[in-house]
Amino acid sequence: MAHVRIQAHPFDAGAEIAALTQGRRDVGAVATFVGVVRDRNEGASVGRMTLEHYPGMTEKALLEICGQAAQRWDLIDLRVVHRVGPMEPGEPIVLVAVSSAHRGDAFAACEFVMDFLKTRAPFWKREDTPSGPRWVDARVSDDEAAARWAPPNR
Amino acid sequence: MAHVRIQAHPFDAGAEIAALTQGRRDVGAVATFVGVVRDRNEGASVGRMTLEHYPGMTEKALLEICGQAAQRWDLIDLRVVHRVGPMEPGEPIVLVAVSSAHRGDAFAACEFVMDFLKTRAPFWKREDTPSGPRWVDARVSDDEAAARWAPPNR
Amino acid sequence: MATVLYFASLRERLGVGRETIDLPPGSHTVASVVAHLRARGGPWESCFGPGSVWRVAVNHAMANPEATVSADDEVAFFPPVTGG
Amino acid sequence: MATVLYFASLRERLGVGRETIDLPPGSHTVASVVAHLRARGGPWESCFGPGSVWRVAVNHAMANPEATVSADDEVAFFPPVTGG
Repeated sequence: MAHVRIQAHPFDAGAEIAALTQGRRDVGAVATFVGVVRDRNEGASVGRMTLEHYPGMTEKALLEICGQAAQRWDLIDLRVVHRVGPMEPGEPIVLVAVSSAHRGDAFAACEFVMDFLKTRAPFWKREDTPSGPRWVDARVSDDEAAARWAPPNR
Repeated sequence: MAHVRIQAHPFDAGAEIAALTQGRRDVGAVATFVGVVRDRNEGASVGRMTLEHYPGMTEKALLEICGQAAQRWDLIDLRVVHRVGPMEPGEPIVLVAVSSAHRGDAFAACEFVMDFLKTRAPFWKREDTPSGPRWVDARVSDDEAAARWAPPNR
Repeated sequence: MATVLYFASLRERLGVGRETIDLPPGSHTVASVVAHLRARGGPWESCFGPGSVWRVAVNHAMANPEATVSADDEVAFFPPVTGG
Repeated sequence: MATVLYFASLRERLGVGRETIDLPPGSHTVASVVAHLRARGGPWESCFGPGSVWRVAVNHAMANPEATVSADDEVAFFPPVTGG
């Protein structure tokens, strides 16, 4: 059911949302999240950033997260598009879009997928700062965001 | 801050999301909701539907809802685009897009605006069904969705 | 002369979307306007009589039956909203 | 011959992204592979020594130090993830 894509080039959020309703008459709600590169992180000024991933495992991890969301809520379809490589501040990094008959399911599943993507999908961020490039550390707040969804399932 | 628009023609969700990040470097998250016409509601098969609104008051109500969201969460910008007039199943009805530095604020505010829009903004839906047109009744579940956000403020 | 608007099913049942009504001298509330309308009988009685469900806005702000209504005010009656 | 991958800061600190290692005969776990790597000294000691923080996947599934590793398995070491 879910559609997962890793790509270097920017995505068109409107086209991804449209793909979820195209030719369908049962979708009532599409909740979408777009993550964007900020010029400031943990207090430091940030320029370009670069995302690394683990080809093969990353796609598998994203599909697993989507599968968990589909088991938990009443969904029609899910899409995850994640960019890798160099990106400038203001550019989109990730899109998660979820369609459902009802908005409550779409919102919850979209936020769930983002929270788990942040803590379970193999991506690593390197930022260019005035004092040179640095790898971004995992954030406790992201672990907490993922933890609130459930008793851990592993 | 917020941008609110009522229009008869369809909107481009991608363009609305892009408008929230255009020329900015401080946005980290955009949460978006798109409501879509379903061919089925409360068990009945539905064809075209028509939305009526109260020009002047509708815009004011939407701006007030956005203002409440902006007081409550740390937001950068909000957009609400709501269509009126006749619409077919599969067509988008409403878009709510919220930008913030962080995703938690964007998600919560987007869902809050939708829940309050459903119960506080003057729009009325008439559906064409096999047994003729009918005005859609307000739903208890929508009141419940709005009520969970707070002690009532009026 | 207050302007009174009706929307959606209320507009259809009453057969009117907008009218101006002359308020008799004295102070007025939404409740007294409703009593005035109900006295017209027919669909007005059923739309505004006991057990009827409606919402009201005065000058684009949601109001309740105790709200005051003055000449030049815009009073709107409508069913519970169903947007989005 | 297991394939071992390193990502992100771990790859940079070790100066290698992919290698194949010959596992001595017998049964192996992630922990025994880590002990083998650590014995190389230098950056290997600091990346996999006491207090080091890393995650591991075996054949694209998150694993823990007790997980078994066989020849033909793909073992990946990386820092905690920071996507999105």
